[in-house]
Amino acid sequence: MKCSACAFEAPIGKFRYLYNARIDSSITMRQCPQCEQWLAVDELLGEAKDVVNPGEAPWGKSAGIEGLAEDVQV
Amino acid sequence: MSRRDKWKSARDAMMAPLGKTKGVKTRESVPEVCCGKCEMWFENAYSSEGRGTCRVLKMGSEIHSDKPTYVLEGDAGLISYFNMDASHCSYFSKMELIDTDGTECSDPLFRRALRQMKKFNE
Amino acid sequence: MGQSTARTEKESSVEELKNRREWWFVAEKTRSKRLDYLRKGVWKKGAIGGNYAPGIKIDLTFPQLFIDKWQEHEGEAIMLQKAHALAHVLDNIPIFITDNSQIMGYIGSAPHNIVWHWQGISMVNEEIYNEEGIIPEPEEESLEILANLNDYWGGRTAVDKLARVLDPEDAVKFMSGAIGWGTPTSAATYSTKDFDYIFKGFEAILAEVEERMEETEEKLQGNPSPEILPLYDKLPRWEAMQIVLEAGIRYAERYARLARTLAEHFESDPERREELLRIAETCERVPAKPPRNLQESLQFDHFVQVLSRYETFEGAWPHRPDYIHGPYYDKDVNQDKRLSKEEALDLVGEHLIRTHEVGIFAPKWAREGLQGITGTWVWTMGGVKPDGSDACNDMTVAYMQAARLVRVSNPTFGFRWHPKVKDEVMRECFECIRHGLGYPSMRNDPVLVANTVHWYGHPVEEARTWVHQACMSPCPTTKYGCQPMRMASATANCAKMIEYALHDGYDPVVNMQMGPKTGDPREFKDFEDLFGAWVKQMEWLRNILVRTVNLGRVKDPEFFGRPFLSAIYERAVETGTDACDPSNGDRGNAWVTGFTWVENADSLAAIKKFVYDEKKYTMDEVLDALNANWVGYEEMRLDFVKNAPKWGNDDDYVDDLMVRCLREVSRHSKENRCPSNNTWPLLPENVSGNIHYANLVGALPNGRRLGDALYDGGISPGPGLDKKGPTAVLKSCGKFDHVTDGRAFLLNQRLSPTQLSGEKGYQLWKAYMKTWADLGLDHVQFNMVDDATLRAAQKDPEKYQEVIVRVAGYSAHFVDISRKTQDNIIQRTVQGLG
Amino acid sequence: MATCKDCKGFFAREDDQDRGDCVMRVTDPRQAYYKAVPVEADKDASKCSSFRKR
Repeated sequence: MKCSACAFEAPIGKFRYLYNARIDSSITMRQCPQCEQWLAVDELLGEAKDVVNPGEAPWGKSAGIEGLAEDVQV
Repeated sequence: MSRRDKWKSARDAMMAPLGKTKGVKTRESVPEVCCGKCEMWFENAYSSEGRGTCRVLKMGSEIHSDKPTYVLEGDAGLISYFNMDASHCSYFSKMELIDTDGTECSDPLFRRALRQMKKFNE
Repeated sequence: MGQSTARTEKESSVEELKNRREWWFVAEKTRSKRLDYLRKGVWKKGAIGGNYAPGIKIDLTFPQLFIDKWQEHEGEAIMLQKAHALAHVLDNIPIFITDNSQIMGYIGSAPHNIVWHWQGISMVNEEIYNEEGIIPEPEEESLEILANLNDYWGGRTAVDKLARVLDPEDAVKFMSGAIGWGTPTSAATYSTKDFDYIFKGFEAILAEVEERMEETEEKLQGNPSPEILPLYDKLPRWEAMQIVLEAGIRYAERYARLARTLAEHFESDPERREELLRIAETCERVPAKPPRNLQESLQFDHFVQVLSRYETFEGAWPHRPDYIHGPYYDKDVNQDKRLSKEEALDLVGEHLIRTHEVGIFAPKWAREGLQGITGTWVWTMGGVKPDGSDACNDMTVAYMQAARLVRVSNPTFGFRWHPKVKDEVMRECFECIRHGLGYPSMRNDPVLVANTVHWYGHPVEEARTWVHQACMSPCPTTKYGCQPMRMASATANCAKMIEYALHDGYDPVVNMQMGPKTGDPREFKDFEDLFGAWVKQMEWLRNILVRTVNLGRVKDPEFFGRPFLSAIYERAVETGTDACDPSNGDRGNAWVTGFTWVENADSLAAIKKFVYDEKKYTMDEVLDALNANWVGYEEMRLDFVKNAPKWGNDDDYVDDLMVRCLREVSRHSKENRCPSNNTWPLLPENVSGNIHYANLVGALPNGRRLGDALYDGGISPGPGLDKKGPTAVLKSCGKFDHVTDGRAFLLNQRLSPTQLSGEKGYQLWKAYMKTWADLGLDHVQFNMVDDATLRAAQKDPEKYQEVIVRVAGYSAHFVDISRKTQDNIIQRTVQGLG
Repeated sequence: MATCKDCKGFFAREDDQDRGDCVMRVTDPRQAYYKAVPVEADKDASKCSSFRKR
């Protein structure tokens, strides 16, 4: 897998596993051992999608808020 | 060895450093090659004074001397401390990513949020 | 985000802020100048994630004062030795009066200091030495002091002594950190307090002690017999009680003296001078004598809490302040009109702030398990009187209103709901929840009174006095009902039950044979074999924790000693015993806290369905996937998450398994006995232990990986896995008996602030609460802050310092919890009501 | 030798003139307060940075 921040390349297991973005999604967060950035990773594809900064949520909105308009992230 | 005796040696290893006069010097010393910098070392989650367990070596192992003894089978991992000299241990494997930030919560595999470790890294 | 606006919070009017539901800014603008000063002045003592906030330092004056006298009295009975040391501390620790404050008392020598109790556990002493950021300047000098203290206490602490008595296998496994937490000693504990007794005043208790001592000395001069032999040990205990009670009175008098000095020599503002003289008069009166007005009753209460925490780490704050202080509020505000409502609100608000500022060092596991706070200080509100009539009063309302103004994360409230609660009080509860405080948690009083009678045999009149012993467990505040030492160490990491059942008792994470060998799951014939293994692992896990804690409890008077707590416990004063001595009539109120519980039901259900019923996967495949932490098995993992039945959806397939698990535990709870020969029921809840244990529980068949946060509640569904709406959640939770199937059950729910705005919102919530009560649930608590605000707070924490969230069993300022915990809260399903 | 009783911040106890409180004004980054530390009246104050001659 290739780090989307510093391009460091290693097998996925070398990237420190942090936690899932949401248990029912294949997106997880891992940390690059070289640049230490938090990355959103698609575990199905084994690909780093993007860097995740505070306030960003790779899983989008919370469950169950459909129809409760103002709770939806814009 | 009876069940009690077997576990007594593990208990004693866990409790032994307590009650010994150590002063500042011993507490501040962090050898260049030590358990806290090894990827086989797993920080104890019950106490965070720097105790941990080896994920390879079992109780009964001895890694300090020039001729270490390695026990690889048993019920409990070897208890060691972050600043225990591991220069003679042939299982030592340097950890690349050591996390010294205690703000996020513990991952005993990566976390070494001890003041002495930070100082050492600077 | 619906809150993007051209005007900043500073420029906006209170009405605009209310319309935007920015309650934290509303509070800042509407509270009195005094409360605003005190609120902003308070130092943050809860850890931010796992670290203390910048500027917080460990107090070195306290341990040095203590050890001076401790060593001088070496060889005396432990309670007496400790009483001398504590009295010396109380006579000499620096005290301070903060500008604008009216309630006195603090644990430590400066407002930014946190104390610790070195007599408890050497590992914690060493942790403090190694901890970054909290060592006072000059660091070199402080480290020398700490090293000397630690060298002295090493091997002498309560847990060091206990570890030598415990079965060594139990000691090693307990301290592995994998199966539970806590310290089996009252060095880290909490205790119920009976203010009906304490408010007699320390002088009255001293007179009682004196009388007992005289009677006993008389007997010692009589005929020799075996009966008089235990009396020799009682005398030093009573003497210890005398020493600490007298020291407590002198400690208050020191504040009185300082207040008078300030009034006479320093203060130029006549209004503040009056206040200082009133403070002096108050501290001269209490705790020596009974309180006469609201300021005195609040002050008496706070002194007792502070003195208790000089003696030990009280990690919770069992209390019912509306019930205790209500009569004084009524007299001052309604009858004598000595205080206006606003003046009373200032006192009540400050009571919350003075409590919030208490800081005691917590080891890392406790900081991680209780992120953002110092302990689970859940104050009990509402409920009934011993005769069953409504106990809510004006003070109940005042506390709710003050909480919305000062927005502290500790203490929080648990409200004892019952059918006679008036609508105006329910509205106050809802306003607190609507303002995003996450409290009060709602407790079902009739259910919990019955539960307290069922498990421990407390008489119903006594059960009706109950307070939250910590976040959840009710405990009566009566002479024999008070629990002197909460055995927090009986806190089980329950997900290990299913993990060990699947690994023949071996713990792959900490590399240790932990539970019994219950067999290779590949050899299990059917689901019953797996369930049988689960039962054995469950029993083993509970047994080891309960054994450890029972021993800790019995040994506590010998290894630790509680002179102050004993002095305020009627049964200890009467019998000349340590308050923690189980032989003095204590009825028992023990429970096992069940962290990470719900994973068991979801995991068992997934295997039952896929391996045994549908035979879609073999046990081999499941174990391979788990051993690989699901890496390389993502499609299979998603199948286990999405297509296996999940708790909280009113699905009998999994709900029946949950009930079956609870009933097995319930049976075993009656087989486990506490030192008072009473039961050990299970209480599923998590605080933020679900985050602490995330890296200690391996992959499970519910679809989690090692590292993923565990489910947040005691019976809450997994975040995002409750797909059928709030009523289905309540129905699942209503399938077992909240009286007989366990001690109490924590349920987190997240609601939409937009949906619940206005009168319509209140009515929707009230209808939901009716369903909750009809189904016989004992607990529910709410988060009502939207995604957008929480994400904005992650990005810009400085701006959102007073945004609060309910974690589990407690509330925390959102900015004080780790990112993983923040994300876990955002992941929770937002339930639409109606 | 300057002693505590010579200092403006010293307030003797009514019941014991040999002892008293050293009262100081402290302003920390968050709040301001008055602090009292028990001291002996005759304690050497020559090295005390807060000493203010009475």
